[in-house]
Amino acid sequence: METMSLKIFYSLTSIALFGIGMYALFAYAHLLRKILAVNIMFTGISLFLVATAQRSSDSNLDPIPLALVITGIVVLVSATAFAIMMVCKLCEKTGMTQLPDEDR
Amino acid sequence: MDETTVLIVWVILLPFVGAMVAFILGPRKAPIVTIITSYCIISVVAALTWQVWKYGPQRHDVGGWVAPLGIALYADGLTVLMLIMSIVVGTLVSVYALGYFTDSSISSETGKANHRSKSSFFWVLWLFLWAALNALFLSQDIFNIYITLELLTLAAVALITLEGESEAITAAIRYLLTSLVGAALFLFGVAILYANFGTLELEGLGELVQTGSLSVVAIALITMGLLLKTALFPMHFWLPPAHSNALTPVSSLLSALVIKGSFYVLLRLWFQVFPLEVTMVAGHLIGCLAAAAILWGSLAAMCQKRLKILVAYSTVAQVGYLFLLFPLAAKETHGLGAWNGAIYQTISHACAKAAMFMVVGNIIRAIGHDRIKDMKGVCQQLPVSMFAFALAGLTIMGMPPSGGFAAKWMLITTSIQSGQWWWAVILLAGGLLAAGYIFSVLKYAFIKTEIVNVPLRPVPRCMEWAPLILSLLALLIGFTPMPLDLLRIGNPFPDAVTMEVVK
Amino acid sequence: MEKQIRVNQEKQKGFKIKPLFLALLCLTMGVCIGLSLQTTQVQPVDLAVIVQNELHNSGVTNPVTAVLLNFRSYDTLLEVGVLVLAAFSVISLRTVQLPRLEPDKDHIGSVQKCLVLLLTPVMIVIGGYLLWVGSESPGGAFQAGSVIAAALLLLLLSGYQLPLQHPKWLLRILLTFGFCVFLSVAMGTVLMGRSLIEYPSGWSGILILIIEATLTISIALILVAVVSGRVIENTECRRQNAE
Amino acid sequence: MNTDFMNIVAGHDVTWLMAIAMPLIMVPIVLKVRLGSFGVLIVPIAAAPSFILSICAAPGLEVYISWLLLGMRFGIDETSGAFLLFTSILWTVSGVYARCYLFSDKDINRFFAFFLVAMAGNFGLILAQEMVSFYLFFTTMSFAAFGLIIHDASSKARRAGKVYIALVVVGEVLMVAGILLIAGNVESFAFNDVRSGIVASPNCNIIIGLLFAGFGVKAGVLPLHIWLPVAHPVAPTPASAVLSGAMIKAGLIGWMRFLPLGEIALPWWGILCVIIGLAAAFYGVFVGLVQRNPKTVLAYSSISQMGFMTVAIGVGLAVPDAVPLVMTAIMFYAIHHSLAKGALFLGVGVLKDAGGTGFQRLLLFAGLLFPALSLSCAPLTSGALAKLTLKNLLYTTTMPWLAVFISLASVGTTLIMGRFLYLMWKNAGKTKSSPRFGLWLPWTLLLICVIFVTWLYVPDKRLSLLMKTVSLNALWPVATGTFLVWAVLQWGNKMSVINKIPQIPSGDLLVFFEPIVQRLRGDWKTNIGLVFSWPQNVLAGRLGSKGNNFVHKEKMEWMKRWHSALNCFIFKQVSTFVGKVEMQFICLSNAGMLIIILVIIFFFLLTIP
Amino acid sequence: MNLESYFPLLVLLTSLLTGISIFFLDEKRSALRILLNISGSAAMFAFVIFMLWGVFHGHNYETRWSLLPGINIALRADSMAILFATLSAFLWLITSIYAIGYLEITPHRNRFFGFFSLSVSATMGIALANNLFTFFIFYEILTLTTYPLVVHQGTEKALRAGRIYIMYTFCGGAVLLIGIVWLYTLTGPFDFVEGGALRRFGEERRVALVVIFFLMILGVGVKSALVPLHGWLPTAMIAPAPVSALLHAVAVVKAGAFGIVRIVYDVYGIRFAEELNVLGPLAVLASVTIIYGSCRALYQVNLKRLLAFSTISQVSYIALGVAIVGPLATTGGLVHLIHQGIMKITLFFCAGNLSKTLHIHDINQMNGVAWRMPLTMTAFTITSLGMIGVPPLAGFVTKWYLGIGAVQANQQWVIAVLAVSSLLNAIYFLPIIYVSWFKKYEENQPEEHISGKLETRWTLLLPPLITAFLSLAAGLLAASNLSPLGWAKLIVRREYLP
Repeated sequence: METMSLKIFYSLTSIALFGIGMYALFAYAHLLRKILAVNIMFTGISLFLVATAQRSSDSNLDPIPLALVITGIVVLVSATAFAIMMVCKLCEKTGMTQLPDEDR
Repeated sequence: MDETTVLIVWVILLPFVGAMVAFILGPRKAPIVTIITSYCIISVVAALTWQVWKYGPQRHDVGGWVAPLGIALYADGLTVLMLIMSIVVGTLVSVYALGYFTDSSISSETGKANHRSKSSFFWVLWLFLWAALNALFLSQDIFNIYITLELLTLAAVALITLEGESEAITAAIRYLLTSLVGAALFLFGVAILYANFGTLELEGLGELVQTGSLSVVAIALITMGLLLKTALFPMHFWLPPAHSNALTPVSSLLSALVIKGSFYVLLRLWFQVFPLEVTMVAGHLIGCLAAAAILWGSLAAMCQKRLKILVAYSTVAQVGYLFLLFPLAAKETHGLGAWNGAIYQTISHACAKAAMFMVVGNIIRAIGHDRIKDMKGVCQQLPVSMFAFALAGLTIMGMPPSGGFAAKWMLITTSIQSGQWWWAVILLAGGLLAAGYIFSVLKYAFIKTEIVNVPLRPVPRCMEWAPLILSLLALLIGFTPMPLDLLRIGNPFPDAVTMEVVK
Repeated sequence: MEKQIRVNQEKQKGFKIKPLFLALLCLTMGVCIGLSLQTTQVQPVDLAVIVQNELHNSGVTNPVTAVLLNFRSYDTLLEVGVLVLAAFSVISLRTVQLPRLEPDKDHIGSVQKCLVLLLTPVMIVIGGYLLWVGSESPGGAFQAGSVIAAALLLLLLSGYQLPLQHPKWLLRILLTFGFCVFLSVAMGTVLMGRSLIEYPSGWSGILILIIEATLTISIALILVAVVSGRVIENTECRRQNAE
Repeated sequence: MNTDFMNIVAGHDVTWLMAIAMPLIMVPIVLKVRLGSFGVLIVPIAAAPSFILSICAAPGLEVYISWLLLGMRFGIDETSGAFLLFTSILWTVSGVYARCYLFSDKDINRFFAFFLVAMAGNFGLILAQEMVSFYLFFTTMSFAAFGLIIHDASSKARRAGKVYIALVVVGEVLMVAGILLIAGNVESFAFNDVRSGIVASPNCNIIIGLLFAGFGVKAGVLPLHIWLPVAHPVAPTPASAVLSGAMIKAGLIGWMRFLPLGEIALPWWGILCVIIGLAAAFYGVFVGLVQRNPKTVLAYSSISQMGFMTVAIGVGLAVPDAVPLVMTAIMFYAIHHSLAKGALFLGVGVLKDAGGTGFQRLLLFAGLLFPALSLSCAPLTSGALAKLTLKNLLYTTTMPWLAVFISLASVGTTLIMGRFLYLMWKNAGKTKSSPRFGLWLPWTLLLICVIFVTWLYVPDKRLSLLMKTVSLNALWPVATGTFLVWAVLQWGNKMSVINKIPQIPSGDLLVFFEPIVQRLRGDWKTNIGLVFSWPQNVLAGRLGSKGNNFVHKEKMEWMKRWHSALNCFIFKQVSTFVGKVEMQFICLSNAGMLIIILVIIFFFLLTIP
Repeated sequence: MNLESYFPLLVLLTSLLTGISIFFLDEKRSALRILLNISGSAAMFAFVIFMLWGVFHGHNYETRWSLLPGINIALRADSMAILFATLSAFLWLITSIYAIGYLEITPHRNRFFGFFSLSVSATMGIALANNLFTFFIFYEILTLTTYPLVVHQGTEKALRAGRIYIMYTFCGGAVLLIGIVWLYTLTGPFDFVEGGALRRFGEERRVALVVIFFLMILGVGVKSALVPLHGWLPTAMIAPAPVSALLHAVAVVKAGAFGIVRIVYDVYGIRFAEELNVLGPLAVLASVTIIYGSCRALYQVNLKRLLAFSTISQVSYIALGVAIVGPLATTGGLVHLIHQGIMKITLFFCAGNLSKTLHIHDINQMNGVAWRMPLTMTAFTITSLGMIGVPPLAGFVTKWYLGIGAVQANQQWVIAVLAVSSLLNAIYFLPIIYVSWFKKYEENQPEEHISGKLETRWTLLLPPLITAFLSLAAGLLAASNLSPLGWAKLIVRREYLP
């Protein structure tokens, strides 16, 4: 029973993380904040996947979600790195660290 | 079943290998490598088409592991058509890019260096994009689709940044962020599906998924993610700046192929995996968004000052046509007509839109800017390009001789057959609005100018003929029933009533 | 440039209803997803058991590595592709080196200098260990690669020049080395008539190890390149920086 | 002349075709060749075939040419034989006369072209035996006559031409409507089925009304007669001779062919015709008397003479079984009137040309006096014969009171003849030289024909009929008429009342119609034009680019500017709105809100079922 | 697949290939272009005559290839198709001769002649189409190929005219598309059948069929300039003379009228249409157009606009003929298709000559013009008399048959319409003739006689004379079965068979 409640607890936190990430992405104007917000969303999803790995039938974990998490992280890393370098290029070109028409 | 299902694998591996070789050999030899790779891919896909045509859908389990554990690659009529589309548009864009990047006319040294650096990475990234597309069309595993989508988006964003200007970078960032949000939503949906049903394989999911509240949430998230990536109306904000600020060959690739990738995924999931009751209601919501897209895109296109943004907004409008498939195919019986119509529209729009962007590229190459108002003298000097633009315009408007018309005809027939006549009205209104902005450009081809010939920078021949061939292809699709028979293989409407002749 | 940044700050002062509205929306979304979670039921298809049964002929004992490099090796192939693609795109960006990353020699404190000398070999050894242990317990190419990348970055930060810059084509090959090996293995299996990346019966363990090793090196270099953006330069952008 | 020769000549259809084709063939020759001395022969050659036909073709002969314009059928019956004869005589004589009369005129070629086309039309409509070809030739004649009227291109001629062509077109349209209504429910278009077809068709009265009005325009029926007095004085003399002699009779032929005489009794139509006929007769006299120009006087006398024939037609309509008698009466009257009127017109031309010495002037006046007398039905003249047949027609159809009116009318004719002679006496040619040979020779020929031709057609006992014409009731009208003329001459001179008679402008009713038409056409341009153009212009995106009427120019300009301003104003508004909303979309924070809203809507929608 | 089945396609391709090959010529090679143009049009005319002769003897020329399941593009030369095809082929030959003369030294001739032949191939397609789908395809292609001709001069007014033209025709096309698709969903795809294809399907959905009928008539009506939809025709008069000659005499306007004929006879069938009593409103609409067109023409000053409005009223005769049930009225309608084509093209040629040689565009400049250009003005006079309906000419034959047909179908009011319209025609045509023949030419400029004795280039003079002679011959020799009237009777005999 306690693994089930643990699982739900993890899922709820992951959803909370996802929500916060979404909010931060669209609320803040600064690009780095947006990229970080995206990272938070993806960590939320990884947490959700890890939660599903917690199988009720026996003790060991289901390896598939873990593999997915690893792959997810690698993809996230490459995307974030690329985004950050683009922000640097933008800052170098125009000196602005936020999208031109963002009001805040 | 034919003995070797290895053709599918080569379709994916070849572009990757090509990319690697192109990167290692450096920018000078990259174009040649790309041409060679494209030849190989053409032959492989041709063989695959013949195989699918004779023996039906092909299936390949990667790594030898059976379905739920391993990843399966699957090719049926629709996939093959999509592959052919990406080949046709891809090779012709590559030919165009050959001319585009060997620009001898730039005199200044820095300009030359800048230009060469731009072109150096184009070929590698383009091959990666091609690989991502092929992998996407062929994959049958939902997580694998997620990765291919990511590969596709990253390649696309990288191609946009090639242009190097600040607007391009801004557009790229905006595009990357939106697609990351889309990817996040998609992944979350996948995670929920996995949590509920345990398998990632589309076939398996198809049977297991019923209308529980959890699967509903997953479907909503996945659909939202994909709509974001395909730039349907309210989520279209990233497309115009991205497609108009990129280099011309890049923007034709983006408009023609990248958009279609995520649409293809949604098509696959919608008709194979998601249960019918759910898709019925959601279909009509997407239908409304599509209608809004058609009207808003055309209206915005009419108000644009620059030609490239106009063509980009026309993409927003044309995407609307694609999504009309969902409400129309909601009813099981009439699905096939709408399905054929949407696929015809996809293919003919890909050819036409790529041709249009190339023509715009020619104009920019000739006079340096693409403001519609002072495009007077150019059109008389570039007859072949203007003719290509006109033919492509036919497909966009859905005028009779073109593939666009065949698509419109099928969509309208289905909408009237299934009693939802209002979609037919939207389609026709879209056609008329499209005529509005196409002819506002075409009239400059006929305008009388005082100065007989405006001083133009020479436009190489292959840059003029590539769009013409593409727009002729878009026209040809309207005449051959071949795509239809291909589409019948493995379509999701097995018992659909087709329009037999009622005698 | 400074003026621009100051302008951004002022705008954030005024109280806006938008974030509140936005927060509300995200909250409702979260609640909807949360509510739908109660109806989770037992997974009809239990992949974990299948993996367990197939583990013995996957060539590795750690189930995660088995899944990563054998059952779903195609995903990993694409994933490495993504990494290589990210590297290419960063290089194509040709960002000018930001001043912070290249400190001149005299500023670095002596503590940092000797610390670096002590730590780098240890980190490299740990990387190698992680690579090796991957087949039995958690570890593997990606973890090892990132540790080694950290080591290299530490060297960079403390002013040392990486010896790899001079032969231009060597860098190109090293970057894509891992991906090329993986691709060639995949092509090899296909050419031998088996399906994609289906390791020959006895060879899966060794092949996985080779792939893991090469991947670690490439991943390390890619991560360094992606992070610093300066290490890997092709001649053109160097000349452009010179102007 | 042995009959078989005549049958051979009239037998095969070439001669029929030549009758009509010959003048048409001559037209290009006339236009191109400068009319030298042999020009005199052109018209006679052109008229020869029809002249021969009229003489030697036995009545009842028909020919059907299938390949020409829906099939044409030509033939001659009793009345049309006579008509053809006097028409061809008149056309030949006037042709020769015109050759000399217009010798100095530079547009002679054009005149003769129109002359020949009109002649062809006239012969064609007499010969035609079915509706389509009749209508074809009727139209050709009318349009060609327009050329004759407008020949000397003075402003009066232009006005006359306009009035003439307007009325011709109106007549044409009425006639077409009538013909179409008949053709609807009749198989073959030949005339005998036509007459039965009219009676059978449901809208019989409409057809009769239309046809009566249509042909009435040509025949000078009262309200539609206004073109006659205006056209005649203006046209050259030979043209007006032919116009009032032969062309007016076309209307008469039309009535005889189309109206269902003898099929059924149409009392109402009969009485109407009679009344109109009588009114025309008396009205023509009254207005004719006050005219100054001799040709206008003659025109009005033609109107009154046509009145007599309309009376005959009316009687034919009312009493069907008297139709053969009516036909003969009309035939006689037509022959007599056309030749006499033609002679008078040519006479006017001759006298106007030269006064001649004392003796010649007397001779000329005798020549004029003789046709005048025959017109006023003096005894021993063809006029008397015609009136006699008309009188006993009236007696047999039990309408004696009509005979009285006829005699009164013939008194009027004598009066008008007197007026004409008086006017001729006053302003005859001043010069002493004798009239040119080319003029008076054809005139004298025509005078001879006036005497003899009518008698040709009297069936038998010519002498007894001649004697009857001398009877008292034939004589009194002429006598009273001459007495009145003499009295007025004597008494009037002293009081010089004659030239103080109030002057009615020629073409009396025209004075009322013309301004109405003018204003209508003028206004038509402005308001009706505006009404029509407004909706269509707005739809087509521009306003007021209609005719060049200056009055509305500025208003149009203002509207146009206002309209285009409105256009681009809307367009600007739309584009700014779209731009603004797009900007909202593009800025990532707002777009985000939209995405989340959509996601939530999606959830609610999906979770419902 | 013997030769006979490729014939209609061959006809279509001749003008298509000529058009495309002209595009690829370079501008200066005018001799080659003229040769191509003439040989192309002559070849097509020969093919059409051969087909005419073949159809007369009962051969069946049909090309068919399937496009979508059940929908196929079919080209068949039945008697009605040949009527329209011969007209277009012949007049294309004539107009290209005229156009060569007219556009002697103007720029962009390649583009002009290219699109010129393309639009004729589209007209051929419309003529030979054997089902509504093919008809619609060529109907829209015609719009597209004629747009460049309308905007050929490139001035602001021309572009605006083009815009209006596009607006009208595209909306018409859209409405027609909806009608066709709705019909196809109700009854499945079908081909044109002589006596009407819908007879077989009975009338289970009468209301829908009526609505579809009016949708299709509206769609086709735009091109045949029925009243509310005629706005584009006068504005499109900006185009050069050969364009307005071919477009408004033959290609575009006739396509619309031909469409109405096809819909009423070969889709619905005259009996079925009568049952649905849809023909009454059509007749009223046609009559209103006739009267309206003539009224608007009354006060026009520009000669070509006047001819445009007279086209609007004349074309509706065809619609009127079609709308009156009865073999005679149909013959009248069909034969007018040819007669109006011949007569109207002559009038436009003469207008073109006047504007080209003497730079006369308005009626009030035409005083005494007949004496300066006698041959052109004789042609003009003959044909305008024909338009009024004076007997020997072609116009009279049509009015005659329409009138009789109307009386037989006891719709007497049609005769009133015919009478009033010929009166109005007279009112606006006769003054022109009067002014040009009888008024003296005031300005005493020297007579500009260009190139020897002829008043203008022979290429400009020959076409109007030929077509004027033809309209005279069509009227005079109407009874013979070679004439258009004979052919129309043949068609009607087949239409009214059962």
